Amino acid sequence: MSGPLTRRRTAELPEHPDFLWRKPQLKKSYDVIIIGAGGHGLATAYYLAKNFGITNVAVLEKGWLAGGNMARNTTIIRSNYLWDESAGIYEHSLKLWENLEEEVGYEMFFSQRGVMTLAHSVGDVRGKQRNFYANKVNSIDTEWLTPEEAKKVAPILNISDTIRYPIMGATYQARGGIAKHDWVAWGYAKAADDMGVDLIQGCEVTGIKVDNGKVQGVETNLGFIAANKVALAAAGHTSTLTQMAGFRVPLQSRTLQALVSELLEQVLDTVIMSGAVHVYVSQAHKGELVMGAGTDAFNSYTQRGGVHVIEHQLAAACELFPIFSRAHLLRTWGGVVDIAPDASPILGLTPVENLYINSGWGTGGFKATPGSGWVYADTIANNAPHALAKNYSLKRFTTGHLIDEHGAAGVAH
Amino acid sequence: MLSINCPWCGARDETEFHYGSQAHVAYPENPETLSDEAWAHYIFFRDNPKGWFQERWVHTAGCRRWFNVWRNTVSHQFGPSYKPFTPAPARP
Amino acid sequence: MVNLSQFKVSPLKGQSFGNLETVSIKEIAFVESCDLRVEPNSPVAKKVEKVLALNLPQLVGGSAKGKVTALTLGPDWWLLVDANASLVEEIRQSTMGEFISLVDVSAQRTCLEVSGEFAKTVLQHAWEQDLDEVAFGINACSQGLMARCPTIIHRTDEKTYRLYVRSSFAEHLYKFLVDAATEYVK
Amino acid sequence: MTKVNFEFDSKMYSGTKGEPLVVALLKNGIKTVTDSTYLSRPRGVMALGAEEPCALVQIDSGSGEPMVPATQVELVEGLAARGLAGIGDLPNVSDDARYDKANRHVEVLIIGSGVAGLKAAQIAVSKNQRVMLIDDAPRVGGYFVAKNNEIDPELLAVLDSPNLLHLQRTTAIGLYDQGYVVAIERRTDHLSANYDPKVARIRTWHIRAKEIILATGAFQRFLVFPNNDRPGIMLSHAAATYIDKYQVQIFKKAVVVTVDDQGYEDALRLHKNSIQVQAIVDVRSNAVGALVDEVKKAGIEIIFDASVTNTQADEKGELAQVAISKVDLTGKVLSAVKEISCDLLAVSGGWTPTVHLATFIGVKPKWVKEKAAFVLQDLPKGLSAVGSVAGDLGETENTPASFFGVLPEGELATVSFIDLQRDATVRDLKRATGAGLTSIEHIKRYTTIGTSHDQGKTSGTTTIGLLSQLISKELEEIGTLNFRPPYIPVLFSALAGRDRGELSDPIRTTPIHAWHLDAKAPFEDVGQWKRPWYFPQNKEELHQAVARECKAAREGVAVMDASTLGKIDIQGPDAAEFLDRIYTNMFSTLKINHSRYGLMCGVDGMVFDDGVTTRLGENHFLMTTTTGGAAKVLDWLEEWLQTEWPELKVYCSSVTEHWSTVAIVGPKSRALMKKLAPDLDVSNENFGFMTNQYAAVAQVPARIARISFSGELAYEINVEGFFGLHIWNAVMDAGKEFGITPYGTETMHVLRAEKGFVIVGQETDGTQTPQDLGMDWIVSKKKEFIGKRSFIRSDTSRDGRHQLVGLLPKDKLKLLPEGSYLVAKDSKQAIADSNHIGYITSSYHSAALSQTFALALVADGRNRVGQNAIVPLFDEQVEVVITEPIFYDKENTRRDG
Repeated sequence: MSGPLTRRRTAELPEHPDFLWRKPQLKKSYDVIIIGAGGHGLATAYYLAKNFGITNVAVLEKGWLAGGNMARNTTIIRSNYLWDESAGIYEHSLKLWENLEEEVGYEMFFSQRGVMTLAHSVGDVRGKQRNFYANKVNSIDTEWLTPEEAKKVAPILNISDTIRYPIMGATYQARGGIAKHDWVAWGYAKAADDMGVDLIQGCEVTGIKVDNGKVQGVETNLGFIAANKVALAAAGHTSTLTQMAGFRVPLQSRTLQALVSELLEQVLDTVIMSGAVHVYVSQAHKGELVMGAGTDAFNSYTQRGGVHVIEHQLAAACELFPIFSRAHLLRTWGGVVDIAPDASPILGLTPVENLYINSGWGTGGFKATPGSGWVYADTIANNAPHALAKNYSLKRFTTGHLIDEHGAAGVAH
Repeated sequence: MLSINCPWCGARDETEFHYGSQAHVAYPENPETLSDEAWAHYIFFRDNPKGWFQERWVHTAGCRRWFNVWRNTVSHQFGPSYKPFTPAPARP
Repeated sequence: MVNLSQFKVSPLKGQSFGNLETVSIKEIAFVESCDLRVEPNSPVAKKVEKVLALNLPQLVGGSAKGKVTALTLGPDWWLLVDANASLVEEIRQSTMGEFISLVDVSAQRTCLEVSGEFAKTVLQHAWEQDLDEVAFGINACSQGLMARCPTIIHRTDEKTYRLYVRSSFAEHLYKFLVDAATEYVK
Repeated sequence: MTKVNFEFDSKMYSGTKGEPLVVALLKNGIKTVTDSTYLSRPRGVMALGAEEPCALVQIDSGSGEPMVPATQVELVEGLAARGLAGIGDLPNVSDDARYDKANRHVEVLIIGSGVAGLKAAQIAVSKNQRVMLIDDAPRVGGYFVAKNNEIDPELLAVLDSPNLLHLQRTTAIGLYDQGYVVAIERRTDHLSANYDPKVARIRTWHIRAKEIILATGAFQRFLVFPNNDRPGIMLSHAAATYIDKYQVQIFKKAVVVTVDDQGYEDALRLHKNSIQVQAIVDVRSNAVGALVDEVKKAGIEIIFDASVTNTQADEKGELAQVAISKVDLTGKVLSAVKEISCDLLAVSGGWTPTVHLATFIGVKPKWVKEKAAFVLQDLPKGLSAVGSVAGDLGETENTPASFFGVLPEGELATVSFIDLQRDATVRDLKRATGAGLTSIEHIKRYTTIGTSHDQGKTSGTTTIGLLSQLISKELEEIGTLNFRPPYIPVLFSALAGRDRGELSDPIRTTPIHAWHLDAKAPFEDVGQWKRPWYFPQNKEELHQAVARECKAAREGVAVMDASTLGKIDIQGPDAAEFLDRIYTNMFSTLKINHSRYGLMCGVDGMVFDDGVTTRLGENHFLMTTTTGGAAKVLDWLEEWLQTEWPELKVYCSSVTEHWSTVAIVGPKSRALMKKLAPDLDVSNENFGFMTNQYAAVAQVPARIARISFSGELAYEINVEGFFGLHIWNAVMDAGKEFGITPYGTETMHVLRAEKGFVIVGQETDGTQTPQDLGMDWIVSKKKEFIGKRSFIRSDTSRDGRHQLVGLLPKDKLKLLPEGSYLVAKDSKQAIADSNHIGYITSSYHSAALSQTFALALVADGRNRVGQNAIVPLFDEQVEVVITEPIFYDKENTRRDG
């Protein structure tokens, strides 16, 4: 196994650029309207402009730019998913991450500090081993660590075999890591704006106009905007939008919670996930512990979740990392994610011509940002699903060809 | 931590319940006669509204009964709970 | 007849902790109990009530005492505490062929008795539901999760609560309650 | 007044027990508590309570705790603390103090025991309802007491009400839906520097209230101007309290800068304590009234239309002088007035009502200009506010100004602090707006304002206000205060509570567990159950023990504790019909006292659980489920009964723990069974496979079932849970002469895999149909059952799906890793194409086969039987042959003995 990766520890972040984006004049019509200026929407706009020269694009955002899940996630990046389809798109994404800062020209704190996923029982080991071998055959970097090796990567791990759910092994993806969410969104936004994409904040879509099965544009609080093509990129709110266009999607919106501690001296150089005891944690650049909790079990658009989920998670964290027992919980929050029955995304065409869907990323949306944007832009530009998205169609729910990522893959973060 | 009103036991913590998604989705009468699309809609497609929603919960750790309830997915406010196969109360 | 009790071992082996002046936690081993499922108010329910010499309380959370103590766990579900085999057989005989379910669950749960001045206080460390007099008077019962263990609680007098916990969870619940009681036991 | 010794920054000091650490530090002449996080500027105490943005300390005594505001620490003997520059230091030893949780239901919860809270409590208590009153501070009274007032004893008497639970040092950290509040009670730190191992140090209260009354008060705001962060600059109310109430005597000369009448009140308190108040600098144009008159009478100069616009420090970096200029309300500096040397600058920037808890559930506070404050309005049912949080900020004769500071250019902007913890300044704010940002959320993220340990308590309103000054927009257009729980930082261990160590999650055990412990068996976690994994003898490794255990089961007799299997008692006239609908195969044809293996699917047609179900009577069945699936299967059965088929007369009851099951397995099990139950006819003729008999076993009544999960002759002895250990011991005793061998889950897995029996959750992952598992034989064509429709979907019915097969490595000793993948042939090319054909679900050494073997799910597997394939392990390539998924005793000759 390789050792822990070089970290960049800066309590103080470098400064954002002096200029980020224009406040553009809204046009009457666009070639492409993207609904949702989150990470995926912004990345899609960027790749439409960059890869296809399509710049007559508006990204409509009902609130403030990247203020949805992009502002709320735990920023874990990895590609070690179980199924070939997932491996394909997440690995494509990871490869894009690896050059993204340079390409976009914006610091994003992309840090390949490794992602370790713990296994806590014989069955858990079996599942994680399958994941490990699946990654191997898909040429995705992965290592299998014994508990002792895991402790070398993260010395604060409790690998005692007397704890309630002892650590029995771990997978480790050295190329995995974290990035800084706001910086990623702003990087894409600035780059898209530079190429002429209009970023329209405070613009809420209230209707999608469809004539003869073909999309014509969107109704908004700022009036009707015509468009040749409309692309949905509004995680959590997708089903509300598809309803406007007259079709249903098998998505449920759930609250996914996360939390941070106060700033702490560096104790953890890697990302650690444990599905079995519901912990995933990294220590961000400034020093705070960033942890994700589970999704609440019921539909919600409130961006607030149950405190019992947080308590359960902190209890598990104290078990795995005794040193965390004195850390302070500083802030908790929730994001609204949409989840498909197989915990995999829905990306591609829809029953409405020239209307496209990108949704259902559940808890995996952040890490997919570049890959999803790339593939989605391609799908929109060519009006045909990109090769990496062909199995992510809505049709799979009819044929039964599901891509079930919540079974053996364990926690889907 | 929601407090959910079980029609039999009264208000209890969310942790005593399991969620059952949209209410009033009946098992199709003759599944064999359904198209694949219609069957897929029965298995996988559920409403996901912003606002008031008729949904199912089961009081797993208590009386183990399924029931329906109005809940607002934007405010977490609850409307009335009601027993299965009883007429649904009006939207709050 | 073989005396079968010599072969029995209870989940907590009769352990106890604390004292009656502050709080005491002890296992009451081998309480005979039976799950009764029957349509309330039905003719067959009446037959059961006759055998038991009590009216089955209809409201979930109620209890009644006759030849057994009946705890109402659901709208058609009672736990009959102290239901010995011959009594259960008597119900069975009198309801033969009817829609009723009688299931011996004596070993399914074990009984812990928590009593004393701080009994309620200690239990509220583990039990979310309201145990105050206004909500949970003497003879009230309820089913829920106590320290994440499936548990039925029955208040038998002013300062005494009986817990019926799934046997496989008994040791966890006992340890949890002992830990919670530590600062109250003088 | 008890004198105590404490340590600060490695030096010993003394102070008065119970006083805030900041007071003790000030009294010892320590104005600089720490350095700032990024710029290393000296910082002292600014505020009075939880809102303190500067004076952070790390506690090294007792349990130890990083990053606590020194305003919140009560002095005790032996306290050890050090100044902390905003980055906490986690002690690398586990925190052994106790933490617990308590639940409480009340009709009324009042948060805040200031005068408003006490009055609310008085009303609530008089209605004879259950009331709870909690407050953050050590003592009641809030700001009223901080101002050195005495509370009316009649009001205080409310605290003795029997229907009131009153807790100080208890902070509401979260307010959630349906009247739910989580509060943290600090119970021991104020008693001793060392923790009492018996007493819970922090108690987390989970409170359900029908009505919640917020009486949380308000914070005073500071003002922004160059060098506004020096030790010696304090909120006026804090300064007055430390000096007037706590008698801190280290300050001599003060200046007060104010936007409201509070500054005048506090100036008079300083004056009363012999501080020379040299000026009140008031940003307003005029102020009149009794307070102003009194100030004038005291000879204090008032400078209107002005603010402090810079400060100078002494050699220690502490305040030495302030510069005063005329300013306008947009923060523009007009002309210099004068400079005054002083060691205290008391700042009164207006009040911020403590609205946090209400915003947690989505309430949007509204800016009220006449009060210069965000105030709670439109509260949901069950939530109300009293006192200053409701905007009752006291009657003042002059309206406060909506002024938040000066907005200098250049170098001065870089030392005009908005968020003191983050060292975020006016320069940062201006850069943000210059970059095109208009949303307050973007500005916070661009500047990091509001993200430090105080979560914007002091900087929130100020940022919105300064932005309003900067871009000349009304405050309400810019945004409102929006906070997230918890209200104050909370220890992880406090929220973990008692769920740590061995109590972190319930451990489920069988009645035989004690024996397994004595035998030193390693355990396998299956859900919450602890199951013996194997029973090592003489320091055997897993595979050695398993080989021995398997051999015993195949050649002699072995025994296993099968008590964890889920068991559901199913009764009613429609029980058989019900099972026909649930299982893919038929149960209505099952004879009484016979057992049948069944498979159930979800509506999607994928295998969901399996087990053996026994017909105990015409209308009575006993279903077994997988160990991990018991709860979800019972849920599943009841869901269908209650929500789809209410016409079916069936009751289900969980009896998992009621029955303890001991399985005896192997050719010698019949002899052992005979010995254990002398009255039982154990012959195959009278006790056939998949039938049940009742008999006394070791004198205890039992149901014995001829069920085999190993292919061997086997009996499962089912007894009431109480008898489980007795039966196990009896089996071990009686089995001695047959060489009885206990075995665990691993051996069970090997034995079943040799026979090709699947384990749901191992051979399946939620994407297998019964047909995929080669179990077409169990899928009834005659009847409808759950999931049947899904089998004819295009993907589910297509050829070439992954199907269960066996694998035999060419190298008979090579154990294939479970989870590894197969490729058809040329593995390099196959890998390059990502062209795997399947993966291994189970893999074992087989004592019976004298070689290793595996089960796998392989695309079009059944048509590949007989073909070779490769398992690429990257350092080697293992050749295997694909076989039928059954390796041992294909003809089932062994199960009858």
